[in-house]
Amino acid sequence: MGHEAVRQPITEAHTPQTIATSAQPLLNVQGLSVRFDGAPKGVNVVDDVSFSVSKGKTLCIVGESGCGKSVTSLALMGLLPTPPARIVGGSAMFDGQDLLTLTERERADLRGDRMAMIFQEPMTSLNPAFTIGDQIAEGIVRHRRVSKAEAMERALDMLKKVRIPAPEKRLRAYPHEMSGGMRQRVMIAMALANDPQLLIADEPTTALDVTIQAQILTLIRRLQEETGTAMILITHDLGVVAEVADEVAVMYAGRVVESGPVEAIFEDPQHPYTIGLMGSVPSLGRRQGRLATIRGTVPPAELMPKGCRFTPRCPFADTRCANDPPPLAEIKPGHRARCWYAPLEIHRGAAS
Amino acid sequence: MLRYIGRRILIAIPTLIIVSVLVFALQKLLPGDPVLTMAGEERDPQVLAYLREKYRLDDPIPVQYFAWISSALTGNLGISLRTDIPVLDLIMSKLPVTIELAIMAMIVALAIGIPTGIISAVKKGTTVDYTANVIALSGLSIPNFWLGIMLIMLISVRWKLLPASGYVPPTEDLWLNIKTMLMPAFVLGTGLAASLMRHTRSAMLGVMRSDYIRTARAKGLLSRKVILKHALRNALVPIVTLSTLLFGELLAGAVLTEQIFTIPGFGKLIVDAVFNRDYAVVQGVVLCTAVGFIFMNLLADVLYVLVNPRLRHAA
Amino acid sequence: MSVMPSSDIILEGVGLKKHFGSGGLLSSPTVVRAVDGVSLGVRRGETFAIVGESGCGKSTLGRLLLRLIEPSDGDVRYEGRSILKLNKSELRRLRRDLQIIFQDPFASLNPRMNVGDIIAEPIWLHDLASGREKRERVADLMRTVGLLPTHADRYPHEFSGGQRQRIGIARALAGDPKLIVGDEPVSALDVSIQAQIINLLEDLKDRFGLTLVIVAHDLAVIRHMSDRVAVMYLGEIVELSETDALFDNPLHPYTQALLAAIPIPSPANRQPKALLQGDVPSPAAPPSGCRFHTRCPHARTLCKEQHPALETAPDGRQVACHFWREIQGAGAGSISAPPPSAALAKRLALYRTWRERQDKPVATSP
Amino acid sequence: QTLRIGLNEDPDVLDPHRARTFVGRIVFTSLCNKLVDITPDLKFTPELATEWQWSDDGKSLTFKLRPGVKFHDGEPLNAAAVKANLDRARTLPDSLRKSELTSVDNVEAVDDLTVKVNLSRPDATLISQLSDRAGMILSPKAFASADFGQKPVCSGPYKFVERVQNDRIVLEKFADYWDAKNYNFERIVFQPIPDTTVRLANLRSGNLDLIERLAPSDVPAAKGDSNLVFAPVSGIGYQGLTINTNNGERAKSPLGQDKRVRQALELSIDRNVINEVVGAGIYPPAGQPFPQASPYNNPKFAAKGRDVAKAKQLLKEAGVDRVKFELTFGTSTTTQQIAEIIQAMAAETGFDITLRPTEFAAMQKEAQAGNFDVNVIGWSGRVDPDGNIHPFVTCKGALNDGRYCNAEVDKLLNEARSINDDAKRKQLYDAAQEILTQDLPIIYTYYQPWPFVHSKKVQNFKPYPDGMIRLKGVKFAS
Amino acid sequence: MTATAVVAYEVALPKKRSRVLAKFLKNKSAVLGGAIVLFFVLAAIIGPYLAPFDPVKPSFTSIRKPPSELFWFGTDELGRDLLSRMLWGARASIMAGVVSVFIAIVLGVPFGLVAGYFGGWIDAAISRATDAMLAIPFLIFAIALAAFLGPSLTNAMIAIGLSAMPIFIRLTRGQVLTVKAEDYVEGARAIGLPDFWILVRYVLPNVLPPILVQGTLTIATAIIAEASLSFLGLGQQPPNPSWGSMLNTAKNFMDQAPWMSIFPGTAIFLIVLGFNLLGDGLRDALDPREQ
Ligand SMILES: Nc1ncnc2c1ncn2[C@@H]1O[C@H](COP(=O)(O)OP(=O)(O)OP(=O)(O)O)[C@@H](O)[C@H]1O
Ligand SMILES: Nc1ncnc2c1ncn2[C@@H]1O[C@H](COP(=O)(O)OP(=O)(O)OP(=O)(O)O)[C@@H](O)[C@H]1O
Ligand SMILES: [Mg+2]
Ligand SMILES: [Mg+2]
Ligand code: NI
Repeated sequence: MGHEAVRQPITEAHTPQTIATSAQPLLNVQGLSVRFDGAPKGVNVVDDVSFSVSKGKTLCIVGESGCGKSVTSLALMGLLPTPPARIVGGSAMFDGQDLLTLTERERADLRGDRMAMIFQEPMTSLNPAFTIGDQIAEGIVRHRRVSKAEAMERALDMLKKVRIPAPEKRLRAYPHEMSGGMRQRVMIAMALANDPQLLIADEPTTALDVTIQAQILTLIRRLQEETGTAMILITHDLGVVAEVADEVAVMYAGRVVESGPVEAIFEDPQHPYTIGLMGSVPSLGRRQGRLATIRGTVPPAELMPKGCRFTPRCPFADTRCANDPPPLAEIKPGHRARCWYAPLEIHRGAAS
Repeated sequence: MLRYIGRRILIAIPTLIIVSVLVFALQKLLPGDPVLTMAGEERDPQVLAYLREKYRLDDPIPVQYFAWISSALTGNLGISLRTDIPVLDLIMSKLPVTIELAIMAMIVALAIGIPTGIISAVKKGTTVDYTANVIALSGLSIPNFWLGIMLIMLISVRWKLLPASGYVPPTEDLWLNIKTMLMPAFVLGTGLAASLMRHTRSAMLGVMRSDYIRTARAKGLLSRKVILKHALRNALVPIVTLSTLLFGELLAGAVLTEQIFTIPGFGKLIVDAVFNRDYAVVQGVVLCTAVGFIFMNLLADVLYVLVNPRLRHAA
Repeated sequence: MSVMPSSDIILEGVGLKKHFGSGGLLSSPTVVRAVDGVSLGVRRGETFAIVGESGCGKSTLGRLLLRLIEPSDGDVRYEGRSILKLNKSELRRLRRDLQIIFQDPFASLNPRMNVGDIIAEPIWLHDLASGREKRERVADLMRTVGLLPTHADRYPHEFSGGQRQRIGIARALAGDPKLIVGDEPVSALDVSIQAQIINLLEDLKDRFGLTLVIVAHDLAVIRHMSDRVAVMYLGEIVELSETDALFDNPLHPYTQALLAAIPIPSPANRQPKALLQGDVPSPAAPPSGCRFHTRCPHARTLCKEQHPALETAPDGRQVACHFWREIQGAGAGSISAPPPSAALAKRLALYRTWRERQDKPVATSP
Repeated sequence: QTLRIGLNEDPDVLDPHRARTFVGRIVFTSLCNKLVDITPDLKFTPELATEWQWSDDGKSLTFKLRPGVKFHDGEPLNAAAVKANLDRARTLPDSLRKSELTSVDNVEAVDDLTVKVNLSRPDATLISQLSDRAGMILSPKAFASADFGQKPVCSGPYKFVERVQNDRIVLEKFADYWDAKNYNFERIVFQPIPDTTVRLANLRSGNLDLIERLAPSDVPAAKGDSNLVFAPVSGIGYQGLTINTNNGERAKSPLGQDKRVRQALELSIDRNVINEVVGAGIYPPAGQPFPQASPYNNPKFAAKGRDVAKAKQLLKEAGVDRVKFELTFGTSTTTQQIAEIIQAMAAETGFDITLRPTEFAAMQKEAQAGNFDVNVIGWSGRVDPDGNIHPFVTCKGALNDGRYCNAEVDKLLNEARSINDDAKRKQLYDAAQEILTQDLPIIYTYYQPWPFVHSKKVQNFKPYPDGMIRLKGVKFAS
Repeated sequence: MTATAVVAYEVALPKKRSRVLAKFLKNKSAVLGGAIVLFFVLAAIIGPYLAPFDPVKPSFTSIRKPPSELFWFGTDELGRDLLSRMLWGARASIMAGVVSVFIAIVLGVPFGLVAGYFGGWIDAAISRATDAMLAIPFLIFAIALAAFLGPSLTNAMIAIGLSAMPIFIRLTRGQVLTVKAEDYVEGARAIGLPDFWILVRYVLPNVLPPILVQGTLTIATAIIAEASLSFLGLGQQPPNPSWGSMLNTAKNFMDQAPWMSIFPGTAIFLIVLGFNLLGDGLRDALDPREQ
């Protein structure tokens, strides 16, 4: 069968490396900082972001809109619009290579091959002018030495894999002929076509209805289990995080404010922002009074405090917070929080 | 699709009626007396009266209009007051010239406009962008009649490279035909290139911002392919539409260029007819160009659908 | 239609239908049955929620209830009177009483009017006040929704999404309405901002005795805010019930599936789910019989053939399913909302205390 | 061998009896023979008629026709054909030649080659009329058909091949022409190119061999090009200012009512400046309607020089301080320059002129309706003096837009057109001019030249004062 | 929740009223365009006072003199100073552009508003008429109108304005259709605002920016059109100059007096370029999607 020929080299090519590195994280991002031209001095849109993902694991990045989730992932993929965006610091070790120092050509070779990405908007992320089959096969032809026909064969397999009904027909369909959920499946098929080691999914379900969202999440999770792909899932829905994450990084205004295993984050949140976030989500159980809210909004770049960026919205903040940025300190093994006063009940337990 | 075209054609009918009324009214409003123009230097009163009678110029204007429109509907567009040639024959003999000029001008415009548009979109904000912009805009801002004469002076008179003006039918001498059309096509084309360039640029910019371009890049495709395949293909939709519309305008709009290069096309025909008060010709030709324009509009819409799979498959 | 005594009903839709004839630019014209025979009654002072998947006709229903679009069929009654036959001045009066808040805070404010003018417009239009008095009212409204009156001369683009939503709310309040329809008023907002707006809406409702009709697709929000819920599927109401009853024991299989699909924000309680298969069919070509039968796990032949009517269950709930009695309980308990962990509860309490303490010295209202 | 000729505009219908344009006459010159032709010094010379004879009472004119002449369709040209032509010219409803042949009462074919034209009154202008379109003889067989105007059949040295409106008119040598040996080109192509700069450019780039009516602004360029020959000739036409003296309300102005004011205007104008600045030296000043080459030209009435003091004096006598009027002229660059110059010069003596360029078609109608103060007009000129003066200043003159009316002038001019004695006629014209130069219904400005330019290889080309292109003997240098 | 808390830090927010201006100023080519236009507008306003010579009085002693210290731009065929004529002509040419576009907008926009907003048969009637006007070639339309009205600069402006009007009707209508579907228009209806006020306060301000942009572009077209009408004798009337009419005369002297066409030609080129750049810049500055 056609796909055998395609898949053979893929596994061969990747197996030695994956085995060699499986002990360490597949991707290790340290101190990533991104600046946009014209932003006030010292205010990076992404500032000193560190996290890591291991093979077969899922890292969720959560945070408010505009906190830099997409910019972070685009920086890793090398898809940031430069200018105005500029990576000003940090490293991202992917399988022994620093993604941030690769040449444009090397990055392009990596993209869609060993790392792939799914975007938020299934409705607009597919090119309306080409058929689904063309668009999937294109990525395969780009990275594998296969003919167009073989690539189409592989594309068909992928469509089957993402459970698209009548895949033969869909291969020749145009994006507009499909619903949002179907398109998102196509996006997933496209991303996974070359068996990437790392999949970055930027809010893959935000635009979808709950029932469809559940379908897609289940699908992603199953595929991940099958292939052992590492995944970075970006979302702002804590429910989704709780369902799929192994590790969580909570971002606020361009910084990771808390990171750790998913249980730790949900059961033992340390950063005031994480706590406020949890309090803001209405419960599905019987109503329990008003929601606890985080006041105000993220300050605009020109008013960003020097210290902890959450200061203006934080009930616990004081002048120290405003002036000195707290480090991402380890509270428990693997659980870090960027707060001077974590754990709160110890530092802020008593009324001041 | 057929239904759609049918409906569009139905819509065009009232438009054409308005065009005919408008043209008729417009030239009735023109000062001057066609008969005086026709009667020549001597202005023999007997002849004046006879001509007035013959062309029913003393009838009430609505009567004149209906007389004209009803014979036009039977395919008889009348006879040129100036040369006795049936207007339909005139149209038939000028149409190929006009179409040829329009096509060549369009080729020039596309050849200049699209590449510069793409380059300046891709290099947005750089010197290349500004330069491409200024070059394309210069085509728009130099009046055609002036550029035409400049070219004739330089290329024909000084360097003797191309014939200064005139028209040779391609059936007679294809090479000469192309040589004579080169300059007028260039003059007309540069004027259109600017608008094509600008539209290409903004279409490309719009498309380059879109999510599917990011998707294409995420697949690892190289910039060249992303631009020329994914972006251009989508930017082409508005460009194709615009091109057909511009072409429609060209069919009648080449007035001054035809004048300068003495190309016997529609533009020159209409202008001469207006100045000679050759009513039948003005009416017939403008009606014909209006039909052409409307047809081009229709074609633009159809092409829009055809190059746009989203709509094509809905059909 | 409603089981409640009609004196209690402030706004009522009777057999509402809205069919959009999508002109069929290229193909033969298709009729989208956006709303197809909906009857409901909104009680005075309650929060009434409408949920459903995208495209099921929620927004259309909301607009029909306000007569922002004309129904193809059916009637809307406000305070017992049909609003479809009002004359100009009556309609204007109605426009004061019934207001709407839109989903998209970026598209729903005129970008070229300053905030003061936006909020003042209903006041000016309905001649409620002028001059100084008007300005004071505007300032009041802005304070009410948590905006600084000094920002009255700014333009919408200078505000964040949450603030714009507040502007929209202030404007809706300006005419002293009796009822506000919120068309997904918090869907576009971040969780933290969403919570602020939810609290604000609740406060305002209490303070002004408003009736709220909330269109939403986030079931958690609905559970938190609403008293009664109507679940829509493809232009029809499939279930209408008290909120708690609905969440505790959804009757209609669609409601059950909807609840099952909600991700539970508790990693400790991960569990495999019975997922609904397939996509929502197009409202232009709805399935025969029960519109849900194509995706329903309990579907039988009858479902394909016969359209179920909205029946009233003994406890007053309404449901449109042939077999609701048999599948009762199939979705019960699908939502297991575990209590927050001890650590989280503790810290949340701490957070609340500190927040209140911090706000107190400068707190004005509410 | 093809001769390419650049024309100033596209001719109208190619039927000499119905045609009106000047360029049309140029085409007819090669296409159609007429009874009589003229010489460069405006004498009549045989063409189709070998000789002609006036009766003593001046009321009949007998032509002897050239034997053996054929029309392009092979029909013989005989007395019957001539009669048919003259009858057609007089009776065709839209014949523009009627007014030229009003004096003709009937035409007789005396024998196969003799035609007798009987007049209702003596008419001195008749020969000159017959030396132009009125005397052109078309094939009677062809003019019976309705589309003669599109496919003219005559008896000239060249026959009609095709016409593409606005593009070209192609003629081909007529092998059976009676004088065929004197015509050297196989084909003649007339190309209308309205823009004079472009017309010259075509000549310079070798696309054309001969062009007519070079714009004065291009004269230096033409002269400066060593491959070209500049061949101007002073024409029989003129340019002038028609003043509304008697046509409706607009005539009731100092300028229209008081000849002193008109004289002052004339004295304000320096015709030499017009000649030099606009005319590049080919616009000789004119003070009378008869060209220098004409025997009727009287040096006594030569153009007056500019005299500001006298002009001011005349205005003072007329009791006016400043005179306002509107100067209407056709839209052409040259005319506009002249108008601007006149405006500037007249301003110094006390005239406030508003300029009003008007499109030609509109101007004609306004002129007839008396809706003007002063018009700039041009007249292409006729060989007979009558054609240059009678229609313009007699009370009922068809071209008398200003409706100038003076019984004395009418009497003199009517008499002059009815006698055949040249000396007698000259006296009458002088007498009329005596009055007209005082009354000044028309201020002549310059004689219209016919500046031809041709390439060096064209030989033996001789420009005629009537502006026609006669190709007899013209050839390419071998 | 409290008001002050929510907005505590916003008091310090800088005013961003001039965002459009700032964005515009950042756009180099737009600023260049603006500067060119400003320069010529200034020249048109104060130029006549600076003109060293009378622009209409011929001087037979200095005919077609090349640029010199006395005549910076040389003289024309009647010995008039070109610089002075250019300065006077600026007024005519810029007026021809601005006034005709003003006419086109003032007439076209209301039609477009009504057609787009009310739809139905009004829309059908206006749209068909617009199509018909568009189907008649622009220049032919302008020529016929100008010939009817009589040749003068004012009439040329009217003719150009009327001929350009259908573009604005169409553009406005299209814009209205998009704006009409916006939530905020529905919101205005929800508070009971009458159609008239919706048109004036909601629709008009939001359709105006693209129309203004189209306006600046059409100004360029109109200046060229005036030049073309001048070419046919239907524009600015002698002896008063406009760049178009100067260029038209100058083309007869291209060989002998190239300066006669170079200066007005360059001026037309620059102002058209200026307006185009300005229009592009405005579009970018007014478009929130552009950064
Ligand atoms: N091209 C750009 N130019 C300037 N600023 C940008 C650009 N792209 C993003 N930003 C800014 O960077 C910040 C982070 O954006 P990002 O898209 O990463 O947010 P996000 O966390 O993905 O938000 P969302 O949940 O809305 O997708 C935002 O404040 C945004 O305004
Ligand atoms: N003006 C309109 N013309 C044609 N079809 C329309 C129109 N408005 C809505 N529809 C169609 O009616 C159906 C219901 O639309 P509606 O906006 O009410 O859905 P909704 O439940 O609010 O969806 P969402 O959650 O996406 O807002 C959809 O299929 C939509 O395409
Ligand atoms: Mg994002
Ligand atoms: Mg909706
Ligand atoms: Ni296979």
